[in-house]
Order: sequence, then structure tokens, then C-alpha cells
Amino acid sequence: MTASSNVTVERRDGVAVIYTQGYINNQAGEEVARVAYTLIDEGYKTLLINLGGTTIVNSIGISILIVIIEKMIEIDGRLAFCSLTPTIEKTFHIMGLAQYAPIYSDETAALATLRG
Amino acid sequence: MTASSNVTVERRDGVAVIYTQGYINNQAGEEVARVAYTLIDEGYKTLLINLGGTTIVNSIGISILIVIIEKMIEIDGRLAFCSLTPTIEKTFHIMGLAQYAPIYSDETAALATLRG
Amino acid sequence: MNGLATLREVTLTLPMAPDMEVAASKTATAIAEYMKMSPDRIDEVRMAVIEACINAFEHSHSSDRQVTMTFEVVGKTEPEELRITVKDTGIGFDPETLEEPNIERKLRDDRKRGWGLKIIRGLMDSVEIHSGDDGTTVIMSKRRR
Amino acid sequence: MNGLATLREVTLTLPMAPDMEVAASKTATAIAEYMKMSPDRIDEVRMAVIEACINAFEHSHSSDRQVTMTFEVVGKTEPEELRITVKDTGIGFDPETLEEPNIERKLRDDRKRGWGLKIIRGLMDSVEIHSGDDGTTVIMSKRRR
Ligand SMILES: Nc1ncnc2c1ncn2[C@@H]1O[C@H](COP(=O)(O)OP(=O)(O)O)[C@@H](O)[C@H]1O
Ligand SMILES: Nc1ncnc2c1ncn2[C@@H]1O[C@H](COP(=O)(O)OP(=O)(O)O)[C@@H](O)[C@H]1O
Repeated sequence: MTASSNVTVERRDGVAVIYTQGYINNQAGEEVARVAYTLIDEGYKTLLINLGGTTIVNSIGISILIVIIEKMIEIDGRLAFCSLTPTIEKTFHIMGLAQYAPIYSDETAALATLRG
Repeated sequence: MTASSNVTVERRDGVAVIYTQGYINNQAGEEVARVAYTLIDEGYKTLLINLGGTTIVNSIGISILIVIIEKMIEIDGRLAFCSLTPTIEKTFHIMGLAQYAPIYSDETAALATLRG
Repeated sequence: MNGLATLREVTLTLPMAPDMEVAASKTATAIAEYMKMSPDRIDEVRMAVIEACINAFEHSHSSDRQVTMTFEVVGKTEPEELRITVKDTGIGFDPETLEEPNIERKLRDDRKRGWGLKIIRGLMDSVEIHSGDDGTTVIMSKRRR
Repeated sequence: MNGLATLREVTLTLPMAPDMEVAASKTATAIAEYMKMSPDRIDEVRMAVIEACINAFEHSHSSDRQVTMTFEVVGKTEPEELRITVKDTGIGFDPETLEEPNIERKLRDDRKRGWGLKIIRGLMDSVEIHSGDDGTTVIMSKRRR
């Protein structure tokens, strides 16, 4: 488990899970992106961002997540999200993000589908 | 268990425990007092107010608790408190309340001493 | 306003500085809780407030570096609606000429930003923007339920 | 003020109405959290804010029925202290002539109230009261730790 201030990672059998903690603003968004790029460099093509520890995001933070989605599309990989608050999930739908990055209710559901 | 909006009671073997919920302002303080008087009328001489469900009080609410202490002294009974937040405990000490109504960390500790 | 009155009005003035949007969102939460809005709706208000504040912080270029917010609890006799005004005295903008952000395009575009107003409109029940040379005022409302 | 500057200043104007003190205390909490005050100290600030607001609500008899609060984050470069001002434009009072409340006496007395200022003084690091014909201003500070 690698840890930085807001973001931790667990490598679970082909899928790397990124856990966020707290407010995802620009700094925290960039931290998630840094961690994601490291995992991509390690060869991971399936990333799951578990937002269970996050109850607020702002649109600047989310914009940075879009950069990660773009990157995953480029490498023909997959990015998914799980454990969103209803408001964050609604926001992802408002933005149309959900079309490009599936949203799962929890990590178990996400891993079952992503590995399946 | 009798329930009203903020206050519930459990009668535990000679000691009646009053549980509060939420902000103890004047209304909630008066509700606690009403419940206390009912218990006194039922014959209870030992009351324990468990503040575990309360994180804020105001001085008007506490003043009403002082009325209950006065009443308990009159009938030669005892009133105690348990499960206070550090700030509420500090406030009770600032007021000198703690001299007239002992404060216990939790209900188990309170009951052990009150019954002992 | 079909017989609606302002039952409570709270004003908050904030510096345009990092994380101050979080303070604003907590004041909004407190007022929304006071009027017993449901938790999911409160959370939506909270996010809209964060976006509206960040817009003023980032884009207004106001010289006083302050945002003034008003929280109005509106209703006939009981709270029905929370109306939030976010005002800056900055350079203003023309909301009409903004391009609606679109995820397909954003995925290719270098600029991924530009979602704030869309999110605010999606989360609140109604949104009005008044903007000009003397600054920007966003008025957004959410019914209690 | 030994080189201390106001790093952030937030102003809140509240109506004198039931439960509005809770909204005030949440704004205080948000600012105290922003400056990373410890949770126990934040909780003490919260209680002091509630008491100061209730005093203005109950005793000021101000005609505008409003309380203005200022939250100042004070420090040399990093937040060191939260300074909160609670101001009403009411009738004022003379804090000097108030009797210090005493639990023994209160237990016999019909009036059990009169604890607010003692609690505020006990919970905050410093408290100043300015009161006169044009109203009352309570200035209370709490160090970050
Ligand atoms: N308060 C404001 N003052 C000046 N311009 C603003 C303000 N709010 C929004 N804008 C303009 O509208 C644009 C779109 O805002 P928004 O949808 O929130 O996305 P973003 O903030 O990510 O650009 C901003 O880029 C800015 O040009
Ligand atoms: N903002 C105020 N305006 C006018 N009088 C005040 C104000 N705050 C306090 N006082 C006076 O000081 C007294 C003591 O206040 P306090 O210690 O808070 O106890 P309580 O509010 O229970 O009376 C009040 O009863 C009132 O006479």
C-alpha cells in the first residue's frame, strides 16, 4: 500500500484501486492523477477510483479526473469509479462522465465486473 | 421505554436513565425536566442523564437541568450525568455543577457507582 | 413571487482565498439543515455553493477580493425554498456566449474545465445569472423537498 | 498585537431568531477547521459562539434584530488564533455590575440563568466586552492550540 496525503492504492489482482480521502479540489485531483500515471507506468490497464472517503469534489478536481479518462482511452485501458455519494454520482451523470467511466455502487461490485 | 421527540427513558433496576438526543436548548431542557418530574412522581430517587446523544447544549438548557438538581436535593435523591463531550464536561465544571451532580464517563461506570 | 416571503436572511462575506468555499458550503448546510431540507438535497446545495464560490474566486478578478453571499429561507409561513445569492464585484462575463461543455469534446480538448455552471444548473432547481461591468450575481434556489 | 495580522476575515449577519445561533456556530466551526484547530478546541469555540449569539438575541432588544459576526484568522504568517466578534446594536449593559453566578446560590435562587458570560470566559482564551447605548460587541479569541 503506497500512501500520500490524500490518496492510497491497493493493487488487487490486475486491478489497481485508488482510494481518495476528503475534498477533491485541484491539489487532490492532481494527486490522484499522479498516482494513476504511476500505475499506468507499472502496466496497469484497469484502474478503479474508490471515492468512499470523499464527500465533496469540485469541478476543477473532476476536470483532472477527465484527463485520466482520456489517458486510459489512449492506452486502451479502463477507468471505473465506485462508492460515490448520491450528489457526486448525479454530478458525474450531469457531466456525461458516466458514459466513459462506469460507476459501481461498491468495490465488490466493481471488481466483479472489471475482472469478469 | 417511553419516547418523546428528544428524550427517552429506560428504567434500570432502581435507576432511571434519561437519554437526550441533539441540541439541548430551552425546549429540549424543558422536555428533560418534564420526563424527570414524571420519574420522580413514579418514585425514582436516582436519575442518570445520559448525554451521549448530545453534542451541543446552551446555558438556558443547562439552567433547566439545575432546576432538576434542586428538585433532587429537595427529595433527598441523586442526579448524575454520563457520556458528556469534553466541552460539555468542561462547561459543567466551569459552572460548578459537577459538585452537585457527579459526572461519569459512561453508563456502566455510572450505574456501578449509583447502585453500589 | 406567488406570496412567498423571506422568513430568514443570513449574509456571509468571504475572502477569495483557498478553501473559503468550504466555509461557505458549511454555512449553506447549516441553513439548509435549519429548514429541514433532506440530506441529499443539502449535499447538492453544498456542491453548487462550492462551484459558485470558486467561479467568483477564479474568474471575477474583483479588486476587493470578496464574495458576498445571501442565504434566504423563503416560504409562505413555513420554509419552502432556500435561495442563495453569490455576488462578486468583478469583471463580469456573458453567460449567453458560453459554449455548453460536452464530454466527448472535452476528452479531446486541452481545456477540460468549464463544468461549473452546468453542474450548478443540474443540481439546483433554478439558477439566474446577472453579470455586467460591475460584477456577477448568481441567484440559485432549491426547494426544501 | 505583536506582529499578528488578519490572514482571513469572514463576516456573517444573522437574524435574531430561534436556532440561528446554530448556523453561526457551524460557520465558526468551518473557519476553525480551515485553520486546523483541534476538534476539542473547535467544540469550545462552537459553544462560546452559541452563548454569545443567544445573549444578543435575548438581551439586546435591538431594533434591526440582526447580529453581525466577524471571524478573523490571525497570525504572523500561519493561522495562530481565531478572533470572533459578535455585535448587536441593542440597548447594551454594564458587564462590571453583573454578579458572578454561583452554583450554591443558583440552586436556591428562582432565577437559574446567568451563566452565558461565565461559560464564554471559561471556554475562550480571551474575552473583551464593549457595551453602551449603541449596542454590545463581544470580542473573543481562541488560539489554534
Ligand atoms: N463570477 C464570474 N465572474 C467572471 N466570469 C465568470 C464567473 N463565473 C463564471 N465565469 C465565466 O464562465 C466560464 C465558465 O464557468 P464554469 O462553467 O463555472 O467553468 P470553469 O470555472 O471551469 O471555467 C468561466 O471560465 C468564466 O469565463
Ligand atoms: N448582548 C447583550 N445585550 C444586552 N445585555 C446583555 C447582552 N449580553 C449579556 N447581557 C446582560 O448580561 C446578563 C448576563 O448574561 P449571561 O451571563 O449570558 O446570562 P443569561 O443570558 O443567562 O442572563 C444578561 O442577563 C443581560 O442582562
